[in-house]
Amino acid sequence: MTPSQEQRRWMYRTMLLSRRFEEAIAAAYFEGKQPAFNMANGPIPGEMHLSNGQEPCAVGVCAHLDEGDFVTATHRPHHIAIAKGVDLKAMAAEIFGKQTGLSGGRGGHMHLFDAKVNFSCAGIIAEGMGPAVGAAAAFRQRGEKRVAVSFIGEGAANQGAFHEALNLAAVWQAPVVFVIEDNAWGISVAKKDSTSVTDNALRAAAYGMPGHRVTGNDPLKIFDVAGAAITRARAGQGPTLIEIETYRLEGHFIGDAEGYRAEGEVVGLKAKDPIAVLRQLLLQEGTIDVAADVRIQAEAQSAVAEAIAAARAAPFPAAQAAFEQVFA
Amino acid sequence: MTPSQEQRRWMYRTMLLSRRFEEAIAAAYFEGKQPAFNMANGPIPGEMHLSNGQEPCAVGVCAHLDEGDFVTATHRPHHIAIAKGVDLKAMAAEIFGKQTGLSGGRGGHMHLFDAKVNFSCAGIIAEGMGPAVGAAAAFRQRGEKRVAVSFIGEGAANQGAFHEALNLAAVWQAPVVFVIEDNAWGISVAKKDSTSVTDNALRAAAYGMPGHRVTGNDPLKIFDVAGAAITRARAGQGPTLIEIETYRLEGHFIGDAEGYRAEGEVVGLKAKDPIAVLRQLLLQEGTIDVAADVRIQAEAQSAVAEAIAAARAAPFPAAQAAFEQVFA
Amino acid sequence: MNAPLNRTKRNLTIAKAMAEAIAEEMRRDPSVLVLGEDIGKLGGVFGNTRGLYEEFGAARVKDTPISETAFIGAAVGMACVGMKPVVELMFVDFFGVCMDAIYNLAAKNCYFSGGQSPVPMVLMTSVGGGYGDAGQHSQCLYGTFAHLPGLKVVVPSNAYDAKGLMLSAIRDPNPVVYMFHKALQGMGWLGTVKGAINDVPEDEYLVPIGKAAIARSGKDVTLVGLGATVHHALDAAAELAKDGVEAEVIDLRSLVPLDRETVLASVRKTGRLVVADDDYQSFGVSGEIIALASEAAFPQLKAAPRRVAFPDIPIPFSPALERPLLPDAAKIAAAARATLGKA
Amino acid sequence: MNAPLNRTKRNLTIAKAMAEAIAEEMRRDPSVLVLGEDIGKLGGVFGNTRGLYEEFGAARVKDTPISETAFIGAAVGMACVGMKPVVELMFVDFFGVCMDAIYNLAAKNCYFSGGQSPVPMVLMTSVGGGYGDAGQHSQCLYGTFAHLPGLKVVVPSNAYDAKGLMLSAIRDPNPVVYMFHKALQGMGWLGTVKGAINDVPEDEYLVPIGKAAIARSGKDVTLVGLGATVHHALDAAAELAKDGVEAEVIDLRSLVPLDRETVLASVRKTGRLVVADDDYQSFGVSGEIIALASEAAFPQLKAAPRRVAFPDIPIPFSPALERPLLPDAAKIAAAARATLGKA
Ligand SMILES: Cc1ncc(C[n+]2csc(CCOP(=O)(O)OP(=O)(O)O)c2C)c(N)n1
Ligand SMILES: Cc1ncc(C[n+]2csc(CCOP(=O)(O)OP(=O)(O)O)c2C)c(N)n1
Ligand SMILES: [Mg+2]
Ligand SMILES: [Mg+2]
Repeated sequence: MTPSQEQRRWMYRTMLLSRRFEEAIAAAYFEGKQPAFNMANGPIPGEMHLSNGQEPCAVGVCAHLDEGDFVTATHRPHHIAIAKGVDLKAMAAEIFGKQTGLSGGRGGHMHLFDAKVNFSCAGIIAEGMGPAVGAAAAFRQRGEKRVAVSFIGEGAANQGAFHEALNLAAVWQAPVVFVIEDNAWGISVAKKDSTSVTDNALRAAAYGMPGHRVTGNDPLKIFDVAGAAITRARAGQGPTLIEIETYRLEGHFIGDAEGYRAEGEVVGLKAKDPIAVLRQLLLQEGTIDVAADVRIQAEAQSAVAEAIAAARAAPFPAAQAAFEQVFA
Repeated sequence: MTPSQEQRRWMYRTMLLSRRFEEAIAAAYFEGKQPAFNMANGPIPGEMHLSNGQEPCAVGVCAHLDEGDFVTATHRPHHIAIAKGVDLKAMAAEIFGKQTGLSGGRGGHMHLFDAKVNFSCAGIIAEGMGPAVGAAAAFRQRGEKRVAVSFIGEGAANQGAFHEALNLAAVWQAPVVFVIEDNAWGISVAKKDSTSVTDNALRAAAYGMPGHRVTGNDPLKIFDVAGAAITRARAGQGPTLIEIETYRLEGHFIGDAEGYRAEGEVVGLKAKDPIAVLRQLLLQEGTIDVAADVRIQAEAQSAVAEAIAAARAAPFPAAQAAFEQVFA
Repeated sequence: MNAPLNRTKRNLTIAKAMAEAIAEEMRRDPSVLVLGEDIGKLGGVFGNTRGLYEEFGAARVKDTPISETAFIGAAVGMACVGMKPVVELMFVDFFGVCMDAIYNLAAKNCYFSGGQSPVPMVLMTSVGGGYGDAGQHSQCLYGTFAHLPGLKVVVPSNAYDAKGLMLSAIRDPNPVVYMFHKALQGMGWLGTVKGAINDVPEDEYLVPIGKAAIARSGKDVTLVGLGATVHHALDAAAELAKDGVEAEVIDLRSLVPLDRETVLASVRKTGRLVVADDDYQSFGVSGEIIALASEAAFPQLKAAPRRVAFPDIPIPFSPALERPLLPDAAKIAAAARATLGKA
Repeated sequence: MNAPLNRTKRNLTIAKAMAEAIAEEMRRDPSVLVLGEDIGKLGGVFGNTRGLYEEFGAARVKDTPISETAFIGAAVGMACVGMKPVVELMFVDFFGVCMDAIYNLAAKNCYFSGGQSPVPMVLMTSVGGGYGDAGQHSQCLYGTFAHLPGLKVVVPSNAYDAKGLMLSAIRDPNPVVYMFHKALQGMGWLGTVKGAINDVPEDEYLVPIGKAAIARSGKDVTLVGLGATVHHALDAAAELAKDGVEAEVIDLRSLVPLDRETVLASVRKTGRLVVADDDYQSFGVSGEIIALASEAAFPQLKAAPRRVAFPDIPIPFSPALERPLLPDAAKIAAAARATLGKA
């Protein structure tokens, strides 16, 4: 499958939007945390996991989804949330802990929920896999054409929940696609030190389902492979496992000294920044011209600026709100 | 690998011992439970899972082990315990809840521990797999030639612990062999309804380890495949996964009405009773003659009778003993 | 509740009452489905799904692999997209392989989503020992579940409540942990406390979650129990009555929400409290109930509160070891007498 | 303990004290090894294994896959064959993916084996919030672990105890859950309560498991805390002292075994009790301590006991929501005043 020109532009725009968003979040995150970096301080406390470099996974997959499709993501969720259409303003406000946030400040960056577009994420490794299988099974049972996609990291592929979810999906022939973002690291532990196979796509055979590995962090290749898998799922032909080679351009979270990385690793990855690569390609092939690029960049920038400004301006929730919505 | 004559006789003797033991346990279990079957009553309360028909798995594997090797088994442990050399009298006494039992009545039939021969079992599906990996890793780290073997049922191969243990064993190159006793049923759920592959040995590839399936519930074939795997592990060449086709001749536990089995299934399996098959073979090939067979049978019968009689005669623990050994 | 007048009694076991409630709700509501190990053809190891597979088929009564993390997680996903799953964790003792899906996922999604994604599901699970099933198949773990926010927790002590609580649980928009005690379940092979089998109307009726029941009224001492210990407390009350002591017996029925008012009203009246619980003693239900009374009924308390609970040790297999450890009527009566200075 | 006289003070963080204790024990005992996620080259997300990888190498300081069930289970197997593993569960919040290996396996093997197979292992795990890490990374869960038999549970409040408890834990032949609070850990990026950093002798010394500390003596009211709340209680005591109220502060240090005697002796003396706990309020530590006092010091209690704990709700992310919920000195002082009728 090849994305149309419109889809290519959407992918580029969405990757940019995610990148600009995370740059703005990172900048805000550092406010108030200096000189001694203390995670509790500043307008955005707690852990902050950036997805810079991993945007191709999000857009290559989500280009095939619409609002009704169900997506679960991880502790590193922004790029996927944005590609799935989560409201950028409400998401920014949530990350700033504001009343206007997706959940009024209850969840924060690791717990972004937008029921309108069927998006959620969580802080526990592989926790979203079971729910994706269940949502997909419900779609199948009700005869709906909706699918579910569960994103995880390559480190999560060694968690028990991974195995159980893949087996259950296969037994139920649920319309679900499992997407592993292989950024080579689980915090400081390299994939080769944690994983007994080099290619997690091989593990699909353990569940009698197709498995694919996509190399090069290439949004077009991802679009192709994910498109086939999602089409297959929608057609009632069951689940697929996809592993994508991708790049984590930043630390595990902001503040990570990254002493475990090989010298030059990050520089090398940044030289292959997928946004630059895609821009080059779109310009070359004429999908966008320089003027369009400038406009797309400006739009991304201003959408982000608007969301961040609104988040900053929004009120904090009242303390008493903490007691609300524990139960429905 | 082919078992020697001595080994063949040991296998036959041990299978018989296990069968006679379980027959005696079953008979005692029914005492006091009639007319209305109530699990709480009689000399042996609680659940009782018999391994009748699965003896080949135990002897084919344990023929290659000695006391120092570490074995974990499941809720269906008797055949393996006996093949591993667990003290029959202490085991019987434990099952009767007596002071002279392996753990003085604290554990019962699902929690048989004999540290002298490095045997243990547990009631939670796949719980023994992690410990086997750990024990094996310790052996490797200390440069000992000992190995670990973890037995599970085919139903357990869908539990998260299975996946994590296999991956960890492979990453650590631990000298451990995982043995799946595929009796086709997890309580009332057929393997085909719970498992996305027909052959769990295929799952070994997900961990870059060798996987083998042994068909026909044949102790000699099991001896061969397990022997190679254990030799490999002892030589420092890492873990292996083996799935053995075996037969559950009884219900999941005593009292199971087995309404979920196809008509004639049990009769068909009983016709292939592996003890009868092995006896036939050993007689044919001259490994034993009829006189030897009679003697072996009588010895098994009397060893069991002695153990059961001793268990019956032994005192119950004092109530106060319940508070002992919570901590070492 | 509108039970017809003059109807003939229909004594059911808890197992039957649970299955009946689920079946009724499945008939009414196509979004209800049942998931778990051996809940299909077998009808549940504890009989509480018997007949459902035959009536509703494999699509709505799904036997699962032995993959508790996946299928409980799947239930949450189903709930998020409009289904109402009733999931079984066969023994509560197995919670250790799947607690994340329960306490971090099912329990917290409503909150984390700011109310966007409530999780209407029922997690039913068997609890309790006393029949020699040893330490990984006999635990109650009431305290474990009640301690963690976001889950409602109910514990029926009889078939009437079992049905009414199940209907309430299925209709509740939140995750409800439904803990049924094996000694009350009414499966022949487990033996059953007589009082657990009682009259169950065929009609639909709800027992509200969060409302304790006064199982017996009295003025001298309050005996608080839940599940199996309610029956021991009632037996103790009968025993005490012979000495002229009128014990009030409270059946908590629900741990979360906890009906603090009913407990406090009783303790304020009697001034004396005994809590009976077959879960581990420390850091659990018995401590919480005593703390509640001590904090909020201190002026009325006439004697030190007492508890009869399972000691803080693994549950031993041998009946010679296990049985003496279990709460029973004699221990409860003795504790009650002690609060009355009659020890 | 034989600390040299006149030595100069050596103020350490809990992180350093833990790492030092483990290193010392690894030097002394070749069977000690460390397992967990990011405990190798990274030195632990919370710094408590820093330097170990460099000194002892990958064979004894093993980074694991994200497979808590397998590696905690593996630790049990190692312990059974003579090793003494120190395992890290990075955040206690992750217990849901591996509790079986902890509470049904590590905790019960000694008992199930009749003492044949004790499990000498330490499970260290970070607890606590207050820094905006939201509801799956901020929990304490003290009550969850303390409720289940077979595990010892310790909670250091300062670096001195952290080292001494770690040495005791590693040498203990039983599984010890070692819960260290992030707000006390001494990692710059988490901020640190000052009182947690204190003088730590280089020598070997043991802080016994099961012995509470009297962190401050007083006669008017007993304040019981553990981990972070010890420091809030001390601050509250300083505040109360200004009004002439002498509060006694007890640092539980160990939940299992619980030093009931020390708590009771204090309550019998003061007649007043406030428990401070940043774990969820109900069915946990605060209830147990109040129940203990109510049962065993009833005649001496002069006022209703009180508690300051985290409410029974998931931990919200926004500082505007989270901070007001956390126990602090003001709330503890107010509760103490209430017990004195000075509210
Ligand atoms: C069950 C569980 N174990 C451990 C963690 C801590 N943790 C958070 S992220 C992470 C690494 C995840 O690696 P990977 O799955 O590759 O995702 P990535 O961070 O690379 O996106 C770990 C170990 C967790 N959140 N949950
Ligand atoms: C984690 C867990 N889930 C469920 C059970 C209940 N249970 C006990 S045995 C069993 C079936 C096991 O099937 P299999 O692994 O094939 O072993 P078999 O009984 O056939 O020997 C189940 C579901 C359990 N003990 N532990
Ligand atoms: Mg990764
Ligand atoms: Mg089986």
